[in-house]
Amino acid sequence: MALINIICFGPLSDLMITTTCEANDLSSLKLQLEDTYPDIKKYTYNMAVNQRILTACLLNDNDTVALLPAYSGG
Amino acid sequence: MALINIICFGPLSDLMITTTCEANDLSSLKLQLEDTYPDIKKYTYNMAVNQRILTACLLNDNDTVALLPAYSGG
Amino acid sequence: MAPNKPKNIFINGPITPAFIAESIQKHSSKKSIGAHQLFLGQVRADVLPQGAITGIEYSAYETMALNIAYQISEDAFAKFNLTCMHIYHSLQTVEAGQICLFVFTSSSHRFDAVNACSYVVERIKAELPIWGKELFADNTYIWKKNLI
Amino acid sequence: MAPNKPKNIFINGPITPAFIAESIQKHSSKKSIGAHQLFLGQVRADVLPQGAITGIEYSAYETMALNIAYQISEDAFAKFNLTCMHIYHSLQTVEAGQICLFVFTSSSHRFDAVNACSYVVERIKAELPIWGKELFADNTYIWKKNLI
Repeated sequence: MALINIICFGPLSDLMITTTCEANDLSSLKLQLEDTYPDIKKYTYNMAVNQRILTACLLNDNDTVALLPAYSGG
Repeated sequence: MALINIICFGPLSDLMITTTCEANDLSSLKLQLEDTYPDIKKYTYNMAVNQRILTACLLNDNDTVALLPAYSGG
Repeated sequence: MAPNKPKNIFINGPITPAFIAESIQKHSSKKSIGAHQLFLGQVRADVLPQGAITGIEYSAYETMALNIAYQISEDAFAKFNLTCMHIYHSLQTVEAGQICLFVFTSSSHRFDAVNACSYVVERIKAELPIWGKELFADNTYIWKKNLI
Repeated sequence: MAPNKPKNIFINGPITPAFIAESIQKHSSKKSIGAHQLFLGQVRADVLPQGAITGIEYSAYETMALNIAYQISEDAFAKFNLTCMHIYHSLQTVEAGQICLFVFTSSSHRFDAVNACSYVVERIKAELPIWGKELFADNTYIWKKNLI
């Protein structure tokens, strides 16, 4: 199991989500987070691994996974 | 014959064209000016009668005819 | 809203960054505006056989230009959902590097300001009776020709 | 030319008219520029059931946003014949009527500046990881949703 940093933005930053998590891959991390924080599922969001938006990948220790709901800049 | 005011702009303002002229209509005025100042014919230009671009019309005393070569604003 | 009569668009000499800043500042009280589009024309120091252009001296058939600018403004307000629209054009001499044209459109959402700005700029270039005399360091000049 | 590494685009608080004027002024020494296009995003005081929006508090995934802004800039320089391009976006609180986004493109002829500006604005809205929290007078907020 890899130890992952989690950062959340926009409305997801209001959900008090953990800042670290153990997971082997992105899909299982997503399931684990949605299971623990079911409010996440109310949002459409992407996940970025070390700043790259990905839908699936294996994770390594110290990877940073960001939860990115729809942008609203400008 | 109507007494017409003539104003010239852009490169046509360099040709020392008369500021008044007698003419009955726009076409004859144009011919008369091109006859007297043949350099006018080197330019593509429109004519405005009292600020309206026209190709033919009768002229009245005190009408102002402007010779407008291609614009180059902006 | 479109003004209900032609307003002056001419500024003697260059349009300064301070003037542009002031125009922007004035719109901070219009709180339905979400987007501004600004077009600025700047005098280029193009190099021609006579040398580099040092500036452009602008002249206009002023009364006719103001009437046409008013018509362009009315058409822009009819065609786009604008909050504000302003046109400024220099007369007299504007040096290379200085600004000679300022078109400013504002709307709630960006589509209208963006598209109106281009619409107005194209019409200004095509329809306003304004002429530029390109000046050279040796006091000669040639009349500017716009690309069609 | 495009910068060769990400440069900061973020400004804490509003983008002031004075800052915009200074940016314009800096370009007066670039004498091949003939056209500038500026897009400004201004915070609207939209009225929602909670009341009128008093301001927007912006936050961003900053490092990721800077990398993407750099990519957008590189793409704009590849696609259009630009002399300069600048992007500025606010972080923290911007009040209604103040400016939160400033995109500035410059080119010799207007086509490139005009089209690049819209290209960059659309990509900023779609791709930069920035979020706005719409603030109300009673200290409540809702997360801003951009129109798609």
